[in-house]
Amino acid sequence: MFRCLATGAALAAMFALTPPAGAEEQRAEVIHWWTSGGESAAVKVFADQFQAAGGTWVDTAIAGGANARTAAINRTVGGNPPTAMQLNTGKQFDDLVENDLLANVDALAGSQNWKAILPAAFLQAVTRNGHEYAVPVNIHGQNWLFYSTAALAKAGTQPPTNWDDLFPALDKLKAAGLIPLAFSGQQNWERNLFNNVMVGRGGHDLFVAFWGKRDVAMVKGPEFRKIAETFKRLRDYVDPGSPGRNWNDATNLVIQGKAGMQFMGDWAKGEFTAAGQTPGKEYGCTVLGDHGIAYVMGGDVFVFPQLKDASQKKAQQLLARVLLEPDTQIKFAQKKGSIPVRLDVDTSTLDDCARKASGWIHDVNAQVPANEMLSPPALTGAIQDLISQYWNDTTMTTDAFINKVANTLTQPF
Amino acid sequence: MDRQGNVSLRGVAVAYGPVRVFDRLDLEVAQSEFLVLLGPSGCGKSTLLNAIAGLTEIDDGEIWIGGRNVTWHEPKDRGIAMVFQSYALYPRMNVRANLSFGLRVARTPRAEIERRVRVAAEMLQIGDLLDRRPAELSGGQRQRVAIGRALVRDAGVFLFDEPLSNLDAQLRSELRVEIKRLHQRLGATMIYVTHDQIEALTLADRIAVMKDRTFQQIGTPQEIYLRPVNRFVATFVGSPAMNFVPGRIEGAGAPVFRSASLRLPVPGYKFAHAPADGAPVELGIRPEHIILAPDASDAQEVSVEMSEPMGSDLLAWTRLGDLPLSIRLPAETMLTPGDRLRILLPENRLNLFDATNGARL
Amino acid sequence: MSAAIREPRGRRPWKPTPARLGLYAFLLISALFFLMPLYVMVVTSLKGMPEIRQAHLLNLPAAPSFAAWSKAWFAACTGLSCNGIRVGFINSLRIMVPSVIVSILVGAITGYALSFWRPRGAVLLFGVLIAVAFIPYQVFIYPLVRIFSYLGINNSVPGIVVIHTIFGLPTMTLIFRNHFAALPEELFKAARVDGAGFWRIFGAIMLPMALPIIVVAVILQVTGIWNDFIFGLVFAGRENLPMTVQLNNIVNSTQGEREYNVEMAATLLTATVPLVVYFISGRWFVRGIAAGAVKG
Amino acid sequence: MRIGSRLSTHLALAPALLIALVAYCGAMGWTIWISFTNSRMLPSSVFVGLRQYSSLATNERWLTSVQNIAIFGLLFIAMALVLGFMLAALIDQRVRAESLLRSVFLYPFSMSFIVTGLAWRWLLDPTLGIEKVGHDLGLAWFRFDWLVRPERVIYTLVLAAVWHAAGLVMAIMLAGLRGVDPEIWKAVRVDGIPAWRAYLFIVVPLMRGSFATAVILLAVSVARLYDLSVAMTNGGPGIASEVPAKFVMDHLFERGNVGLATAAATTMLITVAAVLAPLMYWQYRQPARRPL
Repeated sequence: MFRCLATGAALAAMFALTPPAGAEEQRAEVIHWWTSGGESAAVKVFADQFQAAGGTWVDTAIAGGANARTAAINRTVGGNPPTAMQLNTGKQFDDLVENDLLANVDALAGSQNWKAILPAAFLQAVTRNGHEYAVPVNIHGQNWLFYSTAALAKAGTQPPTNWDDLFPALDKLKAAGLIPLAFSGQQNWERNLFNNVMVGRGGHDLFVAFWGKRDVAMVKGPEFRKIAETFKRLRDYVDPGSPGRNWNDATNLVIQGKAGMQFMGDWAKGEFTAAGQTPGKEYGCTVLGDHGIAYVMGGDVFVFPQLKDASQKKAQQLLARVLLEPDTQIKFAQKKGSIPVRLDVDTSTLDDCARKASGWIHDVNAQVPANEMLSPPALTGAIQDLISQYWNDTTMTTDAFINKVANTLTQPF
Repeated sequence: MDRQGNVSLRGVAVAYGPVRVFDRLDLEVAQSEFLVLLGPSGCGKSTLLNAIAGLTEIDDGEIWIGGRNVTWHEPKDRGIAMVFQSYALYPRMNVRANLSFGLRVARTPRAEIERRVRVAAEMLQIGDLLDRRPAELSGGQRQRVAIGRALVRDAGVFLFDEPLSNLDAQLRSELRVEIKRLHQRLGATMIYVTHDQIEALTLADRIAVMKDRTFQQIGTPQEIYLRPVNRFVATFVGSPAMNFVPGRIEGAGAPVFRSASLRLPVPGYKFAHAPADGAPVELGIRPEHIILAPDASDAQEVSVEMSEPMGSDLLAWTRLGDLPLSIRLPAETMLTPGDRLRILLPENRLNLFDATNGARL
Repeated sequence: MSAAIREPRGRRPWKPTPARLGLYAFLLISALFFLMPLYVMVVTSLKGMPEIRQAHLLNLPAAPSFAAWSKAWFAACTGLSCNGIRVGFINSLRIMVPSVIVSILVGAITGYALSFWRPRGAVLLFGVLIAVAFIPYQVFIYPLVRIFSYLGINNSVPGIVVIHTIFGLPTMTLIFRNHFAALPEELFKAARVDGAGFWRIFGAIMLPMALPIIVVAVILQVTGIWNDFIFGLVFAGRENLPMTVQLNNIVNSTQGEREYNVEMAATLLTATVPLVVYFISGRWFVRGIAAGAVKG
Repeated sequence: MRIGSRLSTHLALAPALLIALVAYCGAMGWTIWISFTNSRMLPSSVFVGLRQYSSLATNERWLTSVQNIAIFGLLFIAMALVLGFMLAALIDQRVRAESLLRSVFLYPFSMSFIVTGLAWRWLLDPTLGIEKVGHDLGLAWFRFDWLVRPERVIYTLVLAAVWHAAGLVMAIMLAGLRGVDPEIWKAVRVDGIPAWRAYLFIVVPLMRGSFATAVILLAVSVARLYDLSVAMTNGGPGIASEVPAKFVMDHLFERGNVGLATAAATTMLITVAAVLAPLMYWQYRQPARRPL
């Protein structure tokens, strides 16, 4: 809702703070968008660990991901970069690498043996032209289905396990007078829901073919049509108040038992936790897959702009190393609700859902790279417009949708 | 409808909040009479006119027009028409529309509207202006149109609120004649507000002189001019203004006016009420009433300070003792400053006013 | 004749005409329409969160509490810092006061120079100013950031003052030019004959006569600058962030429970200054506009 | 003109000139140049001719935005003028509590569009706002869900914007009404012209200046419409309430498509210039020194 404000916030950070030159200590100014309660607790883990290792953490938090990114990138281009900045795992730093604005972390990748400890998709996501340019810090699952145990019990149905199960369950919820699907009708969540359907019904290959390879032939095929129809069918199960709603308000409907379920990333767990609910008891989490588990993994990375100052460079190296240390990783994941990006840490202290996910990230077949890792923001945005239109405009046919999507995929982005 | 037009105010009072503007004014205006309300600005004459028109609410009393009690009537229902100082033409309508708008609103038949507009236009010689807009007219033309708009209403009473004040002298006198002619042709009752005494004297059947929200004197122009009821009326009407000489009245049987430089027996003066012996008075005489009498034995001598040729006549500014005295003389009189004149102040032209309250004696 | 029938006399008895009733009805309904959002914000800010979830928007609070207001002012959080929106209040004042003065002064001088002196190219300059008024200023931010960075005046109160002057210029010039253009040219000529020069005419004659318009300008600029978010954030620098930034941080936190009462209280607190300005100066505003801004 | 005065004039105009040249023209020039490049997240200097424009011409969201701004602009200006004028005319009838009413109608203008959008979003949300109030009162049939209906949502933006601006129009109109010759009103009453006809045929034509000022101010906020759409609907549902300024902003920053964004901005620029240039020309062919 306050995106315009936040965009300004992003811009503000362009020149927000210039680290004092010649500081002997290892000062690191970090731009990130982890501003809410749980998030700031998580980022505090990074800060504390960095301090413990001898650095000084200078915090520049800007609410709203898109805004923080814009700010950080503009500052970097404008010649006033932060020591480090948060981005989403994926294509967001392509342009920065192309313009030679980022320092690589090849040395660290070698010494920490990233090939062995990171999931392949994540290693690939930070690698450009054979060099590593970012430090991944966590993994967020984007296609969870959360459900209220009480609501399902009231409707007399079991948690669904695949997309064909889903609709009878939704019907029962509807019959019980509940909102079957809690939904937040904002453009990016509409796209996320579509992605959930796409990966659930089509599996890993189709998802990658769509976002990564822009496979027009696939889009015109029967499978994609089925996905589009399924997506549109979900429209019958959301309430009239959904357009414009915030995702956490939708989550709260599930928490209160007013709604049966919600498709959302694992960050929604924070809401349940804040309401005193635990997974497996008041609510449950699952991933629906017609072709077995296909777990969409996104996450966050830190990148390090090219700097001249030697002590700054040292600070970058120190920070990069600290971020991936096992201790940091597990503590951060506990607070954040995500799972560690390292495959070699002990995840037994994490919650139910996270432990499930930890299993999947060891299984190459279950892993799907997230939308942001596959397509640049311009393409994502253009497709998002179409998805949003298709979802909201009752007169738009599936044929028209498919044609427009196919058309957009062929445009240069 | 027969255009009856006698207007009668009975005990009219107007107040703005707690401030009383008028207290119980009475006024009778006869059918076809031309009455001028004359007074300086702020005397309440326009407010009175607005009260007659119904544009100002009255707080007490009754207003009768054409034999009807219209106290509570809307302006449009009072059988009046009105002309304003700023013309108040409807700016974006052409002259024809300005004239006919009120009639169209009242759903007058089209033919009748056309007839009335034609008649009015003819009467005011604005026939060739009908398709112009007010902005394209001169001041005089605008005021003709404004009068025309009043004409088409076919009302029994016409109210004029300083209609000529915004015009230059030439146009003013032209339109004055026009209005007088109109009055004679229409035979309607007209009530005309002005602060210009020339207009009042030339136009009126009767003049009501106002000051401080009360009538000072109501009478024909002659009465007002020749027998002003008080010093205010005497000063306000007439140009150049009446001369005043302060002094005293002495002698009960054969009254004599006496001042520092003047002793004037006034045995034949018609006192309204006789003053006490030795009472302070002011003697007033108009410049044109002073007579040159070089040979008369009882003449007064004055010295000329300055002379103003006015074209048709000449105004001599003189001194009687220390007092200034202006005298209107024939245009061909030759005067130089320092000349001494012998003059007579005819008794039948004299005005005596009580020096304490200004009332005519 | 019966004496019971009273002749019309004196003040017309007041009768509620349908037109008059309709007029008041319309004004009343309009007033409700205009007040409803404010009402909702106020009552919501006085409710507790459970009540907000249960009862509907228009209900009066069951137990009015200023807890949300005090939290918004002193303790609302964004990320790690929990100092409420009071932090920005002083900054907002520090930005607003010089920005209002400078932008009005520049606008008044420009309008004056354009209306009376009409130098060559005045029409073109005025045309550019008017055209810019119609362009969303977001379009300018990107290049302006680069320019300001190059000039080294970003991140400072002077920088933000310049920005507000830049974006206030079209409106300020327009209203001052219109006001001055409506003044009689004889006035200007008389001053020239008396030997007054450019600045003297401006300072001694034109500016004092422009007082009603200055009031309008102050009202417009105070609200515009106080409500500004983007410019303050981009150009004021980390140390001078205005109050609206804190507001954004509070209402823009999308994760965790949303405290609508605190959001509403913060919104109202932020809106207080312009609201007070409007309620106090509504009368002058109309007079000021009447004083020349609308003459056609 | 004396040398000193001429120098002073130029000195006085120097800030405005500098701003116009550097800030306005510089920024516009940069924007136009970038619109011919293939800039993505960062400005680039690879010239691609009109490619961004041709892709803009087929961009459905852009077309919807343009259509929306046209509908919004016409409705908003018309309704704000009508409501503002009516309020002014009614307030001018010597009503009680005039100054209170005036403040009540004017205060929304002191609110930012962000706050306006937020407040109206709550009121119009069918599960929170007016519709819910209706349901709670037992009016089960009551529906006011335009905010969530793609084909109606643009009218809710109009509603909120009218709420925001009608008071300003009222103030302008009130100022205009107070400038009408009082004798016109007297003439109207003597002629027996009903109030509505007097307003429509006599007073409204007299207040051309007030209307021009109001239309200009309203048109400025139409062209700049951004915050309201973001705060109230964020362009939704779907893309049903997208507007051009938001298209520019989103593509400039969030979507890293600077080329397309600047092409859209340039298109807006040209449109504004195309509408404004003849108006300015007409304005300045009139006798000199007439206020706009």
